[in-house]
Amino acid sequence: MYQIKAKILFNEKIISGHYKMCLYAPGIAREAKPGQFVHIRIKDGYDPLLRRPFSIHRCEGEKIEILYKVVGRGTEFLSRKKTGNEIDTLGPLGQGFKISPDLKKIVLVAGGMGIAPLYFLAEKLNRENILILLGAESKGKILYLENLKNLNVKVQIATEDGSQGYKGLLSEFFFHLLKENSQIDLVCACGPIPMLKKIAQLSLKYKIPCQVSLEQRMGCGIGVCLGCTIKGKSSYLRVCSDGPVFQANQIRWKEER
Amino acid sequence: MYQIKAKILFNEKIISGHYKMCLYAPGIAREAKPGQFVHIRIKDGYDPLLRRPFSIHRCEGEKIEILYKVVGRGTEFLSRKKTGNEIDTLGPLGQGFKISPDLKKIVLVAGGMGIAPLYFLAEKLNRENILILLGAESKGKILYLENLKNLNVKVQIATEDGSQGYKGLLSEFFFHLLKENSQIDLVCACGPIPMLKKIAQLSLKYKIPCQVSLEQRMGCGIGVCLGCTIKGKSSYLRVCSDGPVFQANQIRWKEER
Amino acid sequence: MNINLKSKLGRISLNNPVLVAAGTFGFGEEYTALINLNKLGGIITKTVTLEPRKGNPPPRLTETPAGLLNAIGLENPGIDVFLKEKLPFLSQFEAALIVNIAGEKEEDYLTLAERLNEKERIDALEINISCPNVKEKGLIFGTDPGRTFLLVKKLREVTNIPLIIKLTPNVTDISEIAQAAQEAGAEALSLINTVLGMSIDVETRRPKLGNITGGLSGPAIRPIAVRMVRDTFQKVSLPIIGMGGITCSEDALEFILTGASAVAVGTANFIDPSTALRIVEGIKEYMQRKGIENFEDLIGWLENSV
Amino acid sequence: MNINLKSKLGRISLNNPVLVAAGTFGFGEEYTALINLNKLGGIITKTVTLEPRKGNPPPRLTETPAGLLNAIGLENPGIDVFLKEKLPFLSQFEAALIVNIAGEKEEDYLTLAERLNEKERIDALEINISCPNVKEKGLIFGTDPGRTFLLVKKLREVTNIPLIIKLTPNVTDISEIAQAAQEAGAEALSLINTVLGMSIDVETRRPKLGNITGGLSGPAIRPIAVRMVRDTFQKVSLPIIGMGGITCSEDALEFILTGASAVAVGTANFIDPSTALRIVEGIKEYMQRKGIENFEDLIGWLENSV
Ligand SMILES: Cc1cc2nc3c(=O)[nH]c(=O)nc-3n(C[C@H](O)[C@H](O)[C@H](O)COP(=O)(O)OP(=O)(O)OC[C@H]3O[C@@H](n4cnc5c(N)ncnc54)[C@H](O)[C@@H]3O)c2cc1C
Ligand SMILES: Cc1cc2nc3c(=O)[nH]c(=O)nc-3n(C[C@H](O)[C@H](O)[C@H](O)COP(=O)(O)OP(=O)(O)OC[C@H]3O[C@@H](n4cnc5c(N)ncnc54)[C@H](O)[C@@H]3O)c2cc1C
Ligand SMILES: Cc1cc2nc3c(=O)[nH]c(=O)nc-3n(C[C@H](O)[C@H](O)[C@H](O)COP(=O)(O)O)c2cc1C
Ligand SMILES: Cc1cc2nc3c(=O)[nH]c(=O)nc-3n(C[C@H](O)[C@H](O)[C@H](O)COP(=O)(O)O)c2cc1C
Ligand code: FES
Ligand code: FES
Repeated sequence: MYQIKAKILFNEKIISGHYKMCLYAPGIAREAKPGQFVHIRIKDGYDPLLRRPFSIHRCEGEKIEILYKVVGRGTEFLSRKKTGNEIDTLGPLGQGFKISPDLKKIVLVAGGMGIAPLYFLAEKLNRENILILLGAESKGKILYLENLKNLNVKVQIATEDGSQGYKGLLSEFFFHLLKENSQIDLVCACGPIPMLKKIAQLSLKYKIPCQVSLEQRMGCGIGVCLGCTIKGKSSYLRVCSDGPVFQANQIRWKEER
Repeated sequence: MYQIKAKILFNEKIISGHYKMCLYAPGIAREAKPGQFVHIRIKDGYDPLLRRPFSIHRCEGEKIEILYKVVGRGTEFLSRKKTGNEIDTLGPLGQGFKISPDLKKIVLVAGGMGIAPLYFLAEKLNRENILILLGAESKGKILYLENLKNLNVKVQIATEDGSQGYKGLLSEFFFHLLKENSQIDLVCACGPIPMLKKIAQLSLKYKIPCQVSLEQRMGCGIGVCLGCTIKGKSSYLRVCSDGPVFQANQIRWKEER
Repeated sequence: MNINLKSKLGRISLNNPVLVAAGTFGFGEEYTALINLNKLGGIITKTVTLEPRKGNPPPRLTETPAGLLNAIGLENPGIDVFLKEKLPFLSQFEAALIVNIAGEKEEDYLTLAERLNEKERIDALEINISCPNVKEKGLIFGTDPGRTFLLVKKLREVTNIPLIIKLTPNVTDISEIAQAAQEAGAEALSLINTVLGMSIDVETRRPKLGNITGGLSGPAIRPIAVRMVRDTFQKVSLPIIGMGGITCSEDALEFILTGASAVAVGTANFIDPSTALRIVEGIKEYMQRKGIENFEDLIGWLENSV
Repeated sequence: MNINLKSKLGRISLNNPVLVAAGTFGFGEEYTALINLNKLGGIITKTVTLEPRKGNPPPRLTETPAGLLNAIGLENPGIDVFLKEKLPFLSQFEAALIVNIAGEKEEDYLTLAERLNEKERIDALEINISCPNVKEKGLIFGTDPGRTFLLVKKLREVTNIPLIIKLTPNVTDISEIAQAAQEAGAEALSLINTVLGMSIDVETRRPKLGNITGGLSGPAIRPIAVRMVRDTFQKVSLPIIGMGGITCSEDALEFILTGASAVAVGTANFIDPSTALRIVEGIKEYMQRKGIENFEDLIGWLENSV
């Protein structure tokens, strides 16, 4: 775990409202595992006050990348940072995906920004073994398709308005896939809670192991404040240090909305 | 009085830590009088929370200029604004210098940033009738000498370290001038409180009318909150609306430090 | 959709639920150059006292994180000047007119109320029993339910004007004081006044305020204010004017959904004089979006389950 | 110049006056990866209770202007796990070790104190009578001088460990509670715990915290905390640990010049884990600049005239 002032190597818009930032962070790049995150101090002062967590999206040599969407003050400010600025970065944090090398068919389910950690995961796995399901509202909002094609992995798409691929929710699409295909060894999912809930419940029903990457408002990011908990089966779980990646059966899905 | 989103036409460093900003503000430019100020919202959000007051330093056509020194978070942020940004500006505010046209010898005493409003005043007066005294720590910190020379006014200088002009405090220099010269009709001064106090007390002693431009932390800037008061002879006076320019004899100098 | 923004605080009718808070709008004169006062739901005046008050020594303001610390000390020209010079001006607007008063002792409040009693144009008196910046006993009323009860009761006897009691947050249980005010016949409650605070300049080793301590306002105190509105709304049936750190319609709606029947904008007037009018528009837009026609249906409209 | 940073809180000796506040540093394990715990003046643990506590339903945190609203609900593994798993780890550092405890009723506090009594390495107990986030009676002790007195008195009888009483700001007069703690034999006081607050998401119309209300911390509350340190310092002679919104050495010095003998860093640990250590350096630099050799000369070192 490192706390460093990371230099911004670039910070570019990829599609409207979505950005990719590359940081020079050798220690973090060396240690990071797919599913882990960094906790970033957007700026000095107290507006915003707290750090903001972002999944590590890629590591290359001494560099890490994050992929983020502007949703509020913090990410808005982040999007205006310039190459050469330094940014206080804490990481790598949390528990990533745990994948045994003998798994032959892994489905990665990415809703919207969910692609951020799953792309990193895809890079680390054997391309042959994975299928990526991407969900978005519409064609124009599909993130990262080009890069995935370059990665040479199988990708299938669902859009809510049907402008590309399956028409409907990603979880419905996933349900069809499950029904047709009983050979899945593992599902790894990241995206909005309602989607994750359905993916998890379907996987559990079909008895397929499933790992999900969850989000929660964070304080410390390192397991100290007990502020980022979610309801687990027997006790509260810290998203920052027990997760953000959990086994789907650890979570009490009924109480998530 | 206008509240407008003024476009920044330029925002340049003039010497280390000191900046000049030019705003497109037709209404304010039309009405502004020397000694008045604008109240600027540095940025949205709450860090900093309040507006910041700056003397109007020049008006030209539909543009106004302010001259400012970086002393804290607000001015630091201001210095990073770019041409084309818009900035919420309220003004012109307050009471300016009041000068009857028949005065023949007016001395303008400017300590440091005090030149900001006095330059505007100098521009509006008959060049022949004025003498400007500029005070600074050292030669390198004298503000605005070039422009004053272009204005074609008499300028005399005092530096604390003697690197240019008189060696010593501006108020001492002023004292020498007073002793040599009994023909002064009016003194207009702006600068740090200890300097103003001495200039005011000397002027009063020599029975020369004196107007001073004062500063105080401001809330509303328009006379409502009663937050910016200073001690006047009989009651508290609001710097924002009873001033910022006061007759020296309105102020209870003993209690200023 | 036909949006109806009217709100009632007991007998007080408001064209819309957005007021300006005492001491942050003076007596209205200065702001006429910047905004249309007719569009405000109501104007609460600077506190008026029996005698003119000079206020506290400067500095009277200092900024704190997301907050403003003030120690004005109730500087005001006194009731005579108010009646002669300020009231006629204020009387010309459509906004509800609420006159805030404070006294050093009970009789001061009573005399003030009597002198304001006859003035038709005044919609209500706001009774400031909560100013933290005066050395006299002002605050004592506001921290003691018994004294609050007695004061309001006596005021109720000398005047028929609706009485709004302005409460201090500097108490263990604000709902106790609120209850006392209710039992004594108050029409409505205003909360919160500023939170006691202080700040030091560590270089000069002096307090940043001439009065040493002051009252904290602004966004910093909003969560405290919302919580106190909740405590009060749960235990007391009087309508509430919510205030404390409101800067935009979302902030205002936090108070309204929690139970406030109206809101007042304070410190934000200094930052952006158009805040109150922007909030009126923002509430309208919210009601449109949520399909609510009558403002009063927003009051306390929180989801039950959490 | 030879700067001496040592400070004393009654019988408790600190290598330097900068501690980390309860609940913001866990039991120290996580921070060892980031900072040298030996350089802290002291570590105050997360509150420990008799039984393990699950804490409140999520969400437990939300940001407010310059503040953090939390409703953790004293989640902790209970005294047994603390003694077995946490204490040995914490015992290895040079920083003073202060164990924060809370109970639902008097006997809980007494049992906890007895069980911690024998542990040589513990420098003091911090008695949390001020947590706003538990549904039980915790808060009642802290808002009532009589109950505070009785609790501290009984604790004083069952243990010889120095007792630091942690006070709540959610009271009309904090110095009253402080006085009660002093009379009952407390060694020192910690103030302030968080300020009760709440916040609403106006789109979902739900409170932003699972527990509805929470405790406000961070820079927003600093002026309130400094003011309470002043009230207490003026009326009570016990040494004070000041806390509430401290993020840098200037903030810390505000408390110290006002009368605190030590400070604790809370929320700022989350923002920058090196905050406490930077403050130690900043205080040293300030003393050098002001020509003060002994830290204790800084305590209450305000200019008399204002
Ligand atoms: C482990 C983890 C990994 C994440 N990875 C990414 C990522 O790779 N890319 C990305 O774009 N975002 C990611 N997020 C979410 C990201 O942290 C938030 O979008 C960001 O903190 C919002 O900051 P803001 O100041 O812009 O928004 P705010 O102004 O703080 O909030 C705007 C809105 O977003 C909601 N929100 C803010 N933070 C969170 C949060 N942590 N969880 C849920 N809702 C929140 C708020 O409730 C509010 O409605 C991740 C979050 C976690 C916990
Ligand atoms: C009528 C008027 C006209 C002014 N004209 C100019 C001008 O033309 N050019 C210029 O550079 N500055 C001018 N000032 C001062 C300017 O407003 C402050 O420097 C500015 O507000 C500082 O903001 P900040 O956020 O950078 O500093 P902060 O971080 O707020 O404060 C930094 C330091 O400056 C002190 N300070 C801040 N504001 C004031 C103030 N209003 N009065 C006294 N001390 C203060 C603070 O106490 C603190 O020590 C004027 C002030 C007034 C009242
Ligand atoms: C500068 C200033 C002056 C104030 N004067 C008064 C006053 O005279 N009477 C009063 O009842 N409240 C006064 N208040 C309190 C406000 O009316 C309001 O209750 C408080 O500021 C909280 O709202 P805000 O956070 O929106 O400012 C004053 C507040 C400020 C900031
Ligand atoms: C997330 C969080 C958890 C806390 N938990 C405790 C606790 O368990 N016991 C306690 O006495 N105080 C607790 N506090 C209060 C802090 O110790 C401190 O008194 C308060 O936060 C004010 O300091 P700050 O503004 O520097 O955070 C907690 C504060 C926060 C923010
Ligand atoms: S963010 Fe603090 S424990 Fe997870
Ligand atoms: S700043 Fe408000 S009265 Fe001057």
